[in-house]
Amino acid sequence: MDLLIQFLTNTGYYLLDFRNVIMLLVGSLFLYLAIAKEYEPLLLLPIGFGVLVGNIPFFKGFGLGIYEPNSVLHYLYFGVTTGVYPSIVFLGLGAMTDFSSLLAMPRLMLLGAAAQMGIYFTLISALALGFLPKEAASIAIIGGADGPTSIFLTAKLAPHLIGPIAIAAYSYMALIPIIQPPIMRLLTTQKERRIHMPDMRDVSRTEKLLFPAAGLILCCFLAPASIPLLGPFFFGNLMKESGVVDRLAQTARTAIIDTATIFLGFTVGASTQADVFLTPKAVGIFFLGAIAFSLATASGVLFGKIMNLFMKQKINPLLGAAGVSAVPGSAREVNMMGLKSDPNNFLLMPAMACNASGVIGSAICAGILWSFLV
Amino acid sequence: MDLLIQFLTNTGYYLLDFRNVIMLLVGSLFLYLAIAKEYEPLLLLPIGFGVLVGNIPFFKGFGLGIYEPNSVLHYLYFGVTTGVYPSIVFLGLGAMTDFSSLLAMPRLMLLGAAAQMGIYFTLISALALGFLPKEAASIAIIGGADGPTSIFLTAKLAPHLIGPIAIAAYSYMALIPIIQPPIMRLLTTQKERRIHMPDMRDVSRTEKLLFPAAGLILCCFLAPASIPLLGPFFFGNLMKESGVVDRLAQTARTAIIDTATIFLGFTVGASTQADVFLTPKAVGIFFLGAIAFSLATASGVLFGKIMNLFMKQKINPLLGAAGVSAVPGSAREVNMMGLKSDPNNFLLMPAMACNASGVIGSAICAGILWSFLV
Amino acid sequence: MDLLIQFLTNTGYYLLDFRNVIMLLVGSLFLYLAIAKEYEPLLLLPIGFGVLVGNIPFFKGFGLGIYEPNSVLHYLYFGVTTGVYPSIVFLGLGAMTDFSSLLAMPRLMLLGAAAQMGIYFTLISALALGFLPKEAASIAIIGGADGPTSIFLTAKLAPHLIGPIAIAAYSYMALIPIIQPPIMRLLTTQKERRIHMPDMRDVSRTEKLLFPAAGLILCCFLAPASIPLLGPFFFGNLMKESGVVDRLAQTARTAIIDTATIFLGFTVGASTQADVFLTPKAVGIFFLGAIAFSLATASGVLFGKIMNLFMKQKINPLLGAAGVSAVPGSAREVNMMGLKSDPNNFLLMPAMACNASGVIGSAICAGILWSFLV
Amino acid sequence: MYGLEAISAQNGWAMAVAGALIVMAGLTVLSLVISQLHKIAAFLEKGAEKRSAKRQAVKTVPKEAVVPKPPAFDIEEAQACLKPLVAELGESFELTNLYELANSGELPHVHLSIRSLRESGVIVPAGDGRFVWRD
Amino acid sequence: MYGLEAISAQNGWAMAVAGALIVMAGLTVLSLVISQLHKIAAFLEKGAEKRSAKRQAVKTVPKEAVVPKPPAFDIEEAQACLKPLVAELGESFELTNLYELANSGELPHVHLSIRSLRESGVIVPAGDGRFVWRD
Amino acid sequence: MYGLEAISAQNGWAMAVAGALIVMAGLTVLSLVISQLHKIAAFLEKGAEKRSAKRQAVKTVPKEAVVPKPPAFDIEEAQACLKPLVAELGESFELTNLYELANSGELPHVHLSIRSLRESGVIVPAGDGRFVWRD
Ligand code: NA
Ligand code: NA
Ligand code: NA
Repeated sequence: MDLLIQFLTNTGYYLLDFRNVIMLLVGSLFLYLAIAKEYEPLLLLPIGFGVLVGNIPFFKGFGLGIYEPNSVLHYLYFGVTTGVYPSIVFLGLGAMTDFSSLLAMPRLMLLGAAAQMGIYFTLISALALGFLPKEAASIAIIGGADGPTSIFLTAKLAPHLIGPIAIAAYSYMALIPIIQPPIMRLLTTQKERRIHMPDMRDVSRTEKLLFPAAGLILCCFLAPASIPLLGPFFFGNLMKESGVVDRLAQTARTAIIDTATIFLGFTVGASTQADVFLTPKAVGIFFLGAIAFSLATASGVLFGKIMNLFMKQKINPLLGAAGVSAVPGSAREVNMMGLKSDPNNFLLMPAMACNASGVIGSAICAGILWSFLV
Repeated sequence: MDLLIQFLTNTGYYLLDFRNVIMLLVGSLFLYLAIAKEYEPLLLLPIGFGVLVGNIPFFKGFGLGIYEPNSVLHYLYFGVTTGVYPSIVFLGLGAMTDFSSLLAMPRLMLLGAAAQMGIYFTLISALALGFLPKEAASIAIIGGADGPTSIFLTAKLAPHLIGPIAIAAYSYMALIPIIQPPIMRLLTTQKERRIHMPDMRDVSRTEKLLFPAAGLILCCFLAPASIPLLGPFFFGNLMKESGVVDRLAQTARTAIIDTATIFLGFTVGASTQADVFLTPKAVGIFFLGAIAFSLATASGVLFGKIMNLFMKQKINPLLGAAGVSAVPGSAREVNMMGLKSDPNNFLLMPAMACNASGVIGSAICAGILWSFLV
Repeated sequence: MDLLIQFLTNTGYYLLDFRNVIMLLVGSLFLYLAIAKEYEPLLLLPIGFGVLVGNIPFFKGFGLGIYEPNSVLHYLYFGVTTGVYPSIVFLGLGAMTDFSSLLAMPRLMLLGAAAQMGIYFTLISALALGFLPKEAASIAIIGGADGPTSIFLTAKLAPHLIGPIAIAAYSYMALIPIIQPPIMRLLTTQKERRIHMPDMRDVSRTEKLLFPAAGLILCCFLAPASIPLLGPFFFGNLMKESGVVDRLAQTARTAIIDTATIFLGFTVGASTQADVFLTPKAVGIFFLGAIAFSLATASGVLFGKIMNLFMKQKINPLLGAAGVSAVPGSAREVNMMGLKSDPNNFLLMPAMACNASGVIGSAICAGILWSFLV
Repeated sequence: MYGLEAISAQNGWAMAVAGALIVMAGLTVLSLVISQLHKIAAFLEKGAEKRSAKRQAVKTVPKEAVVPKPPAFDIEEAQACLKPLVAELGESFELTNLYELANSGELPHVHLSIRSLRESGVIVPAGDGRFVWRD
Repeated sequence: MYGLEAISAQNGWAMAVAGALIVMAGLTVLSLVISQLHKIAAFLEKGAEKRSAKRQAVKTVPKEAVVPKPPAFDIEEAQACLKPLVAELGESFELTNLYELANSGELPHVHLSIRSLRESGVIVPAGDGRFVWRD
Repeated sequence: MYGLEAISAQNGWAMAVAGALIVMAGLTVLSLVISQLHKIAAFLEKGAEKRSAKRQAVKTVPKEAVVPKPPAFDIEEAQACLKPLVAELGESFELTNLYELANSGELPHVHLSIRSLRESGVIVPAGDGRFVWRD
């Protein structure tokens, strides 16, 4: 029966090509890392399964694929291409983040800034490899080690690269435990790694209340293009700290961010449709992504050492590695290495502070690059 | 004052016609079944109240009706016409469904497949009654006894029938306790109803983790058009079973599915605006819907009996009736009848397995019919 | 480097003008009232922070501002301009509101109606000040003392005034404790304030179940244009009272309404971009808003006194002030004043009843004004 | 255009009076209807009682069928019936939720079952009022 | 175009240097401001204390008014005041939530009321730390 | 057009037969694969055990490093490690959640730490099974 034939020629079995197989393996790898290794499962699991869904071969022009208008995936993907999901994720992040350690040690913020240098080194490298400026900027932001930020900037500057850049960003965030330690060990002496950080002073509620407003004004006056990320971020944080809208803060850090995370990860994964994804550019992006992460880590650590040249109260340069946000992976690594060098050396709290400033830092960089290139 | 006159001529009292009254009674009946009889309240209550809201007479071209662009109802209805709500509901269903009994007794899956035959008998009957192919397919899927699936396929093939088909599907799902038992009793002997099912073997976590991936690949490779339903469904299930993203799974099976359920039911109900709904076609659809459910039940049960001819380890043919998903109504009926025939005969677990495979089965059928007819 | 120059000329510092400063101060004032004074924090905090975000100076035509298409804020604002957020908020309100005290004392509903007279006085005043009819109606609805209702009607009639009207409405709702007491004291004698209300009779579940349906039919048949507000409102209430869909009701009164509240407040705040907001009209709107609230309070109280002329069982005229919804602020004020006049005079329950009817009343008025002017 | 002139030009008086009349009328009618609701309610409840009486009769059939069984078996049944429900409730759950769900599921003697499951250690506390399913 | 050529052609050096400068500058300023926040905070708190002192004075009025009442009555009041709040919390609720809500509602002596309601069996435990309202 | 005529005109028989065949085939294949899953599972689990064994070895390093410390110190460490996690959980939290989070965070001897924190009154009950962080 030709109806049957026609149907069978539209099945995935018939339409399958080797690139789909590659992507299906990539997706499975992500799922393995998420479930067996528990590397950033909240990110890798949705993306990994999304990769599987996006790479089931299907007959084009049928309203199924994420790149076909009026497909369900396309509607869900809308939140990615418009940058709405990243903003919402930042709202939830703000409602989760505790800035007290940063408020207690403001100068740790400089490490968060320093780690962003990786972005600009990568920008130059990407240009040198022949990427167009907007593409180069989107690739460079991978060095910010911040998934939503990367996706947001790429959606604005180079939407055709959302898939590869998101995958690269999240892969390397999951591989933080493999990327960072060697660099940290290489660039620091045992003595430096042993430096203890002083205990944190208590931070008053009023300070915590003033911070979101101050942060918003200062950061967004400087780089207005970071409003879509930092606006919701500081808003969420004020909801958390104010204590007068707990029910809103609670919803923001549960239902809202979870929903955004699910659909962001799932659709970004599905956007890696083999024929769109597997391009020479993707290879370059992965290569540059690795550089971005390494340079970011390195510049954070080195800046920590430089600060020590000028300040009498030394800081532990390992903290520089936590400046590449990648919340909370890098902070954990820093803490681990601190403990290895000296079982009494607990760096988690100051490392979280660097993480927080790293998030702000890369959001600002996204704003800067966006306004440079639009 | 003519302003007052003009206002009064736009009130529902003035615009009321008998068809609205009929629909208002239908809505009230749904609410009664939902609240007093507790028949599938999660579905019938939102739909019932939606029917009331949709059938308040109003002045057209004013931006109020669900079929007028820029009305609030129209925006909320968007999730129905695009098929987004059904996908989201499947995400939540996946995060709720426990496949262990199906994994323990894979051959129960065949019953879920058999129950889908009802769909194809109905397809033919609908054609015979003069419905157009796309309409016939949308009507046939009612036999899948799966609300979101019916709505999804109808939204893709025959959007003008969403109202009647959804109402028919949900009405008969609520009437399962009245439709199925006689058919089950008619087609099975007391001896067959007494057949006990063996205890389930334990299912390892790894099996539960492999299932969603395997299910996605096998089902969607065969019928890619079922991706929008089965993709989120298996995704939700993996989130649940992985145990590494509990917060996401938790949100998926509460806030996300509840929200989708509320707006899906409410707007589908409101889409039954009398002048659009009360057509001769609606009558035909209700008539065919009843046939669809009965045939689905019958084919499930009969297939169970056929299987027993070939297998040495007999299965209880009542389980076939649970193949028509209608989660969890049909499983409950099967269990009840099992208990009536033999107070020690507990069929709930295997019946849930058939339910689960029935959900998958009708989603595949939706994909098949869609690709036949686009 | 001219790149740097060009960047700096796009910073907020460079683009700042005094009107932004004014609005930033307004936003800070809102945050202060919300956090330090705890005036309606659920409304004022999101709006206040939104005002800050919306008034960071930025380079236009860049896709940042809430009034530029494809900006994230614009997409989130969509729920305001379409009226979807207000409808969703009403869904949640319905799932929170307990009508038993209103059902026990139906005649309190008249006070909720009387308080709406403030709307019509304001309508006339606004016209007298030279506002166009649609603007005048949007301003008048401020007298309904109901944020979502005001936003909804304004979105439909005079979208360009959403900002000022929402700000005015919410400011005065926050200032209820300052606006209402003097008026109440002025218009009532100590003797009247001392009137005790009888204890409430118990209300049966069936009554609570019939009310949402009856309310929907009666209100929306009279003013179909209030369907978008009252439809979800009574739907939410039926979910709550039915007791058969608790999970839906629970989600409606937490995740759903919280999400809508966050985005509604945040984007309405952000819509107060100085150059759009600071117009002579805004001044007029604030002036009229104050009048609206005062007149609404007064007409509620006076109507209470009038009712006492005709009814043998006297009611406490203070309750009239609770007819201007402003949930739950006004009810609290009434209760306070009742306690001040007589430490045993508890008016909270009847006052909540008036609140509830006030919500319904102003939703109906919104429908009436909308259908007068479209 | 300002003042009274503007008002009458824009048909303001008409709108104000009509609007006020309509809302007063509407809420008055509603309050009258509400004040009569308890009668309708009483009427409906009578009917409901009759029906529920009937339904009880029906329900007893399965119940009786299960009662005579020995407790030992009871547990297996309870497990069979409740496990899928528990699955719906997620990894850990509150007993109240399980009760609700089970009752809505019209399962026989829910409380007895759940208690026996707790006694036989199938449902075990996970701390802070939540429980998990072990088998 | 590749290599240094591409970089300078695309104005890459400028972007990199400018970008780096801007973000460093921005976060340095922010960290400086943060390091001064505690002073502003201290200043504001002083003001706050004054005001809150005043506010206390105001608050006491209703409190005093209610204290002398006999416990018997206290319960009716508590019920009257708390029921609507409870309604907002849904069928079953946690006491902490009720406390929050009640306090935000500025009701008189919340803890006392709630305790008395528990003693008089109006608020009864629903198991696993949640409570329901009976009256 | 009606009846058999309509059916064959619309290619109905073909659609019905083909559709039925496809879904039966599909689910049959799926059920066959499922019935073999436990073998694959067994195979994978073997591999996993090997690796987890290795991982254990690795993990012990930090663990050993911390074990010998006196309990007094232990608490500071626990605080340092857990506070940020607690921050994520919001004002008040359930211990189970804290355990999950801490374990996922690969922190050393979680249960010991949390217990010591409770003993030293850093984590204090907030009623109904929830706890708050005091320091
Ligand atoms: Na970063
Ligand atoms: Na089905
Ligand atoms: Na009102």
